[in-house]
Amino acid sequence: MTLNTKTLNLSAKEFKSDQEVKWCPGCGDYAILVAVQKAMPELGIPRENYAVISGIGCSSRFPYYMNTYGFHSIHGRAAAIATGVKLAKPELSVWQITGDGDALAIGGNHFIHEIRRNVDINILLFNNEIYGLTKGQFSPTSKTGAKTKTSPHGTVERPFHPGQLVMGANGTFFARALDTNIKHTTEVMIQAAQHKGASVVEILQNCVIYNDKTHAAITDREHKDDRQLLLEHGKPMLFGKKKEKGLRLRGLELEIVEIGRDGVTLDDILVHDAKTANPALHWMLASMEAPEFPVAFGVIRAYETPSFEDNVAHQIAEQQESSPIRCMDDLLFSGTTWAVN
Amino acid sequence: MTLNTKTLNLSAKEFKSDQEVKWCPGCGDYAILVAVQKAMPELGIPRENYAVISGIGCSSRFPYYMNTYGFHSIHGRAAAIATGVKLAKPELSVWQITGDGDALAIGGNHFIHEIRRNVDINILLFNNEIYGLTKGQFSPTSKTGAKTKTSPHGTVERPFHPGQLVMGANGTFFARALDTNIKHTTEVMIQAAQHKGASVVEILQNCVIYNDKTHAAITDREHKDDRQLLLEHGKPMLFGKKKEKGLRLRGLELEIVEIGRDGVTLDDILVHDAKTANPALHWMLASMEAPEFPVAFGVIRAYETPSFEDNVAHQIAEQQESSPIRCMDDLLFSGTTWAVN
Amino acid sequence: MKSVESIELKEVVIRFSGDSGDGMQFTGMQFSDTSALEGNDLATFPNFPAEIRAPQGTVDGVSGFQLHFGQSHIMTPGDHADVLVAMNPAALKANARWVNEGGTIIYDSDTFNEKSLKKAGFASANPFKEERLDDRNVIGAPITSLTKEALANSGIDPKTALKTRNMFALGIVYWLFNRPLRHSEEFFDKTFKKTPELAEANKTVLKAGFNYAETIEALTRNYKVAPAKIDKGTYRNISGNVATAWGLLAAAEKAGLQLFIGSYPITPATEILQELARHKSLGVKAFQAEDEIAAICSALGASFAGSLAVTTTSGPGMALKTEAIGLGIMAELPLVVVNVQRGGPSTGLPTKTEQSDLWQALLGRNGESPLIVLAASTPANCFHYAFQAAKLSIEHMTPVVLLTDGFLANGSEPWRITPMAELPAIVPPYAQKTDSEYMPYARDPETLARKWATVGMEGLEHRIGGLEKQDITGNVSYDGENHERMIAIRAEKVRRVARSIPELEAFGDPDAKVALVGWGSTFGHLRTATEELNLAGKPVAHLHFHHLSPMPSNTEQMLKRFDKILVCEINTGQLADYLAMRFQDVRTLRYNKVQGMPLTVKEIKAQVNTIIGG
Amino acid sequence: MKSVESIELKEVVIRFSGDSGDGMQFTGMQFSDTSALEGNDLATFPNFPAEIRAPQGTVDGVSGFQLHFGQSHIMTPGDHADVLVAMNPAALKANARWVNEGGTIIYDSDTFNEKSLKKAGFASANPFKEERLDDRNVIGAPITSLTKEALANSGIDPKTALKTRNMFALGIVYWLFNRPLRHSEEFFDKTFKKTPELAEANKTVLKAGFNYAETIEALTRNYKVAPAKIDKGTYRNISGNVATAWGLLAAAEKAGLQLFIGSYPITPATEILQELARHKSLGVKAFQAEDEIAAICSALGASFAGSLAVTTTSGPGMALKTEAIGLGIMAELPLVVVNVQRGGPSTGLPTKTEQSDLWQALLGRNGESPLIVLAASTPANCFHYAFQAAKLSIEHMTPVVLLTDGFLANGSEPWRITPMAELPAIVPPYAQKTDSEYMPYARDPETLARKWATVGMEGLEHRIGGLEKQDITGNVSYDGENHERMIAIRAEKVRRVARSIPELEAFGDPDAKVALVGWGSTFGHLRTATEELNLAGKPVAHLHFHHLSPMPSNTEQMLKRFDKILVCEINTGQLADYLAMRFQDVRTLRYNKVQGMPLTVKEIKAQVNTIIGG
Ligand SMILES: Cc1ncc(C[n+]2csc(CCOP(=O)(O)OP(=O)(O)O)c2C)c(N)n1
Ligand SMILES: Cc1ncc(C[n+]2csc(CCOP(=O)(O)OP(=O)(O)O)c2C)c(N)n1
Ligand code: SF4
Ligand code: SF4
Ligand SMILES: [Mg+2]
Ligand SMILES: [Mg+2]
Repeated sequence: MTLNTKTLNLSAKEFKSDQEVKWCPGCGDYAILVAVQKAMPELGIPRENYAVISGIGCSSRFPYYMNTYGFHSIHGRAAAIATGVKLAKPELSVWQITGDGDALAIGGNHFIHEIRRNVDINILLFNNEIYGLTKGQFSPTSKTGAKTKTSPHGTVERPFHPGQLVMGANGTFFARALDTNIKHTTEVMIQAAQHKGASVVEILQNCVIYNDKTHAAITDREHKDDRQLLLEHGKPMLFGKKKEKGLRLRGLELEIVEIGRDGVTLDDILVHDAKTANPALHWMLASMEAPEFPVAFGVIRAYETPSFEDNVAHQIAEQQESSPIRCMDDLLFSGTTWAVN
Repeated sequence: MTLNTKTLNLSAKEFKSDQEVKWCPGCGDYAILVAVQKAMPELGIPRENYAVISGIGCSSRFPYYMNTYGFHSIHGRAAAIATGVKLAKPELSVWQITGDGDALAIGGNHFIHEIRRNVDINILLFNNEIYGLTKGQFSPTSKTGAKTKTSPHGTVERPFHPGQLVMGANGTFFARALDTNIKHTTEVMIQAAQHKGASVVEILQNCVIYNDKTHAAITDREHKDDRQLLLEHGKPMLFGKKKEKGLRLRGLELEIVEIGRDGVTLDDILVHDAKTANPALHWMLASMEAPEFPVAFGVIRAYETPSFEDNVAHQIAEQQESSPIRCMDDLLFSGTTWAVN
Repeated sequence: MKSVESIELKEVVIRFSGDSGDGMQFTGMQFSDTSALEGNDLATFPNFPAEIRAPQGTVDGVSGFQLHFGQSHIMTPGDHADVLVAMNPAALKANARWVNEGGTIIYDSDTFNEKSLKKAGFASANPFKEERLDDRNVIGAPITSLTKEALANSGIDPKTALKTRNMFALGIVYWLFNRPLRHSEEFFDKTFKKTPELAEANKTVLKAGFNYAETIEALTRNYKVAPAKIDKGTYRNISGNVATAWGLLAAAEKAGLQLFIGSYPITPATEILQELARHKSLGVKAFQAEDEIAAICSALGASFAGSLAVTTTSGPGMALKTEAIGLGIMAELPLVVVNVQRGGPSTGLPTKTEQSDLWQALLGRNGESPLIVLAASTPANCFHYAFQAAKLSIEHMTPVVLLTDGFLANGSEPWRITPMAELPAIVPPYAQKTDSEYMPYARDPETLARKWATVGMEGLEHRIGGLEKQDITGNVSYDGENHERMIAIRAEKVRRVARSIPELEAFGDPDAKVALVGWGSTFGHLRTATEELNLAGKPVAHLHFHHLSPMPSNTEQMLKRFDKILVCEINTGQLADYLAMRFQDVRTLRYNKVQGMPLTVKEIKAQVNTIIGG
Repeated sequence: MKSVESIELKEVVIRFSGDSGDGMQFTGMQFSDTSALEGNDLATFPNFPAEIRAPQGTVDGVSGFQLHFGQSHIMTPGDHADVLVAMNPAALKANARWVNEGGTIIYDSDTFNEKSLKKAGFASANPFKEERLDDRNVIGAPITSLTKEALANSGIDPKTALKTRNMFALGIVYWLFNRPLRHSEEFFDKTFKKTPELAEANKTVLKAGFNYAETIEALTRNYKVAPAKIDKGTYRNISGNVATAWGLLAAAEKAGLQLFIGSYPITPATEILQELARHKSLGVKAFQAEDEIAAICSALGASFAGSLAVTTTSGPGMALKTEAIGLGIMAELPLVVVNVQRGGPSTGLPTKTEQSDLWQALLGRNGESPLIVLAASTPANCFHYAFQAAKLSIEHMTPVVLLTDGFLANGSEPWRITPMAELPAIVPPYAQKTDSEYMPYARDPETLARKWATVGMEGLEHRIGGLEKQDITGNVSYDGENHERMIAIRAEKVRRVARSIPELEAFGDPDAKVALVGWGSTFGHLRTATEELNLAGKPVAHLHFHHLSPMPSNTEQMLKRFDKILVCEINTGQLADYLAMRFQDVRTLRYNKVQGMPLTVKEIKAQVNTIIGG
């Protein structure tokens, strides 16, 4: 999908609804809202063609704040509703807003199936590693050991890694962003929207009330340069304060090297190819965890393959070309019939 | 978990129930039933400690034919029920019988969550790439283009690869077996049972009625040696009529080489390590498809890490050691109370 | 050629029965089509086992197809069979008690050997005696061996040859009822265009069966069933599931909407999805979802985007959809939910019919969540009620549940095709862009339906959802008084549908003081019983509910006309309870049978007779 | 120190209100605990917004905690407040209409500035006039600034300091009702053991508030509420959700079973799971599942394996569980399903109370699927009914639905602790290995419960499932007559529970011809209204249903004793409809309010008075 940037001259303001935003002061959701409101006008899509579909959760209140068509549905089902919207009208730009609980606990099945089918939906997964709206229970992305209202002695569950799950479901697009980095998040969202297929953007989001600083190991000032790797297609995988560090492949493992040390040069550093079909390296990149590794941000995987709703539309068009049944009366009187006079 | 093989001197016969088996003549399910009935007595577990839990589908009739505890439940929910059984009584040997529809369509969410949690359940996934019981609709594993009752013009969906989904869900065990190869299937099942955690065994199963020969490209006489790779931990990955072919890694791709050709020797061939934590190679092995590659059979991944029900039990034991609340009366009279006289 | 007496009959019930693999459904459909083309009215009822192909030769594996055809209006597939075709001992065993006294049993004598008899559960070598069928007209024909013989020189392989056994049986029955072979022969020619040898084989065996019947002495007479007097028009045979699918297609075309079905396979509803998946040329989007929840949710999404949205299922799937139905009620979006009922609870008896999901449809949701509930009553009128469900859903902006059941779904009957021009208009209440802001929850004063702004309509952007809505604006509102008002509005909106639906009518004796009352698929049996009772001079009337929520506005008044009301249902009395709750002054008697099978006319009549003293 | 008059009051209602972040729930609980320890009876009612922390200063973000305490038996948290504490203008706005005439309003004058007033939706600078609260006793205190001042030299950072504002308000109220500070002080010492500076800060501010009240002239008198005369015993405050959790724990211990809860968080049921997750030392397995379906299914699995299995949820989650409940009914396994009702339909009003899931509990499933339905009536008796639900479920081998609601769940009251020794035995009907084969569906002749063979019991291996079961053997059966028999047995099994449950009792005037009828959480209000009406000489009685399926065996007979029956519910009349359906001779009047809030005693009395002429 190539989009005419800005032909409509819309601005972020026009994407703000008249409803008061009701998240807790300091919630990461605010910044994400800003990013979406900045990204949408860039896409050259008329406002009425946006459908913002959410489930239930703090994050899922999102549609109310967007001056587009919106559906705040039921817990876990945003993916299925969004699939229906997109199938029904492929010309729409469909955005799914979902939390780690909404998408990966109750909504896990719809999530993996929309990815498998490659429905062209932009899936913004607000990952705060907690159930916010119900006041602080662990979620499928909570770290093992997390003490929450339902795990007073620490969880004993192993978390999902959203990126791995996306690839396990045969996914074509996965990106990661950080709530506070509005500019980068906006860029990633535009790329997600431009990808034809199910685009999952995991946004690390801070819940100030029930899981404050869960991403701090990655985001705190002191470490962030060493613990965030901003990926760009076609660019070497460099990070560190002076971009002095990089990633190299050793066998089937990634390793961190420093340019200039042990004879390492820029040429040794892996160059990011988001578009390759082979998910092996995407998997490794998506799986990196701090503090051992930097956490990868940006578009990790963006493999193009036909989208579901296009395939469906295509097949219908084919049948409409070839089938003699062109209207209901054709069907009603087709096959074996007999007249009574 | 190490099991005393055969200490109980049970035989396959004792695992047969008195109910008449009602699958279609020629259905692959028969052979799988035999394999399970052969595997169970090998495990040294008393019969009453087996729980066989299924959902709904042809395959899910399985428990009726086993002379163990059995629960033929509702569509898609076997994983959740099995999780409850195992959590409640960790000493049981819990077997989940499920179809590609039951596990991956309606039951997809429970499936990925039992894997994520690593509940010690032996999950036998009968993959016939079709909904058998409802008479022939495509399933999430049906090949793109498959013509079925609900896809008269061919499906336009991209299938799941069960092995990929297992790894995407942070899975610890994945194996593949073939219905007709009873001996090998039996061995694989024993290994699955001995793995402490969620063990998924994908069994390629033939549905003679609605999807006959869907696995024929792999199983037919002519090609089977070239299209089946039997993996064994610690052994080189060889296949072909005379085991003359093998797999080698080139970068992040597998390639087929022939021993003796182009200077290739046995030493060049990859040696299977099912036990490593890194799923990269397991992923590649599980993803191989015929005719380009041989399809991998046997235990592809068997990474040991503590199981969910053990962790849960452990945490309870810890609390029972340390908490002053040891019975209900302790709790009832704990905290702020006051007496009225 | 022997000389035969040809006796004129008014109506006949035939039951074909055999193993699941014996092709009995196909055989039955061939006979139906031929009879329909010869001008009979008819009704059919297939009865499957729950297993795909249960062990051959066992009673559990028997598949049956019953068919009732005649000179007059046929409303049921018949209680008991005048003719039973039994392809093996198990088929006899399973159906023995369904053969009328004086009826005929045609069986494949080749299959009645010791082993098979034992497998079927017979204790002796004389199954007919064992089942007390001695007084029936029992005709053994060596169907298997004669089929083989007929194809001996055809070049057809033995396995395929054997598969045509059913055509030998059909040939016998064709002879018995003086039917031409022509229609079936044409069918084979058309179907096996690319394998003419198969067409020939089937035709040969059919003919062989026919000739055999003509030849043997056992069959000394045959029967004629004259054409029925039926309304003018073009007819076709149609099953309930196909009729449902087509009614939805027709509604979409009338409303100028794309039809979207989100569904997940489940017996006995699957064929609706399958049928719609075939008609992509009509622009249908048929989405097989990953489960029932995704199915209904995708439909809600499609509705939001402006499609006529449908989801189809059966009881257990309906249970899974109830949360999302609540969302549809709150969002006030059009949505048709079809529940093809089957035996419950839980997985229950998946291939059997039942009417036990009425309560679930009416009240099976959290919160105060009224919606429209309709029930079709015959295979063919599934078309009409599916159309109607869509029309009401769109025009009143609320989910509608359409109930059918396994009996309607698989049963079939001739249907006078309603051309599109004869169907009423469906007018979606689209919102219009005006100078004032679009108020998503402003309503039509007459219907209380809100206006529909579908995604993509410029200037009508708005947000909906499952939280309580503020009256008119549709914003989220936690205000208690608004909540109470909205609950009342949603209920009143559904109640007002009664303004546009037909009144309840009494059929039968105008002076009747006794009424038979029913809903759904018991229609044909109750109507036939009423007709027969009236003919016997019994003053009985029949009231049938197609609309269950809201009920027709004259319901109470109509019920009060009768001294005795017998509510007949294939459940433990759900409609009867519902009537008791709605109309406390109305007392009802009940007749309930929950055996996975339709009621019989005979037992209904017996019940009425005990009431009125028969 | 000023000289104050101390007036003796019988009962008082206080409402604390402020922003979600102002700690009003905590403040209310402190006052409750102190009052309880001082010997009052009491009832509390927290009222949350749906947002975690809606924008500060808006009406939507107001959180309230109402508390009713007195010298006599207190059964409701009170209709209107005698004292309102408003931490900001929004709190005043939200609660204005809930202040009694002649009541007192204490507000933080620091927050009543132009900006905040506007944010709260006031049009003028005089909010009290605007809300016509002029006749109330309005006391502005500069709570914020005095709090800051009190901690000025404490070394506490300003942000933390500000968080103790609520303690200043509490101090004022403690003075007003002559409460000692001791209990709260002890609480702080205990809670902040590791941060004594926090304990000190809270204590300082509390004391400051108390002293402030004692000092200012505005408060010229304070009040005494003497201890209530209550039954001997050891007491504790308990909320409905905690009581439910503990009742289940108690049942497990009594039955000698491991407690297993499979649950998925949902307001207002989440605390039950949270509470149980805390008590691992009692061997509870508390499993937070991936969704409601997994939750109930894991519980069914645990039940099969011999645990006391429980799942807890609220309306939308209940909708998702209905298919699996059907499986529980078919499998005849013990299972307790708790539905903490909230405002519906769909997501509805998640933090508000409602009684609109009664139909869902009774009939919201596919097929004929009766089960046991109970409803608790007060926060504390959730303990008893949770215990009872478990007992009936185990002893009758069938799922039980226990209904509570948001009002009970979050509300609390003092509870005379029932020691374990006082609770009845629970005897699981275990199967025994005998010489003859175990028949999974053979039954106890008295209860019709089947015997429970749990996985791991040697020699009792068997298979269960959702397909219809053959009577006695439990094998799969597609036989129609067996199906009908099993439907009847399952229904009769549930009906027979009526043999062991208490009869319906009439409370109040023994000669009453008018009855107030209710179920669930309206108990306290209806009972109080009845008492007050009786005191006023009105011949009214109160009937309350704790058992909704089956109903007590004397129900019809009892209802028939009255000329007029007023069924009061927080829904549109579900119990009234159910009674109409069950007892066609019984006519009822209805009083329904569905505003997300409890009924008030005042409005109930008004209703009764219009009926009997008051
Ligand atoms: C069917 C159903 N089950 C449970 C809930 C309760 N619920 C609402 S949101 C939520 C989880 C929210 O977590 P997440 O999706 O991570 O969103 P967040 O609030 O963290 O943004 C839960 C359990 C519900 N509303 N509906
Ligand atoms: C809730 C529910 N939805 C749908 C069905 C219908 N159904 C039964 S089995 C099945 C699919 C079976 O496919 P699979 O799991 O692959 O098993 P197989 O029959 O192929 O062994 C479906 C859709 C059902 N029984 N319950
Ligand atoms: S609870 Fe957490 S996620 Fe929810 S609005 Fe508040 S800060 Fe944001
Ligand atoms: S339909 Fe297919 S899967 Fe089912 S029993 Fe028959 S052959 Fe096996
Ligand atoms: Mg979250
Ligand atoms: Mg399958």
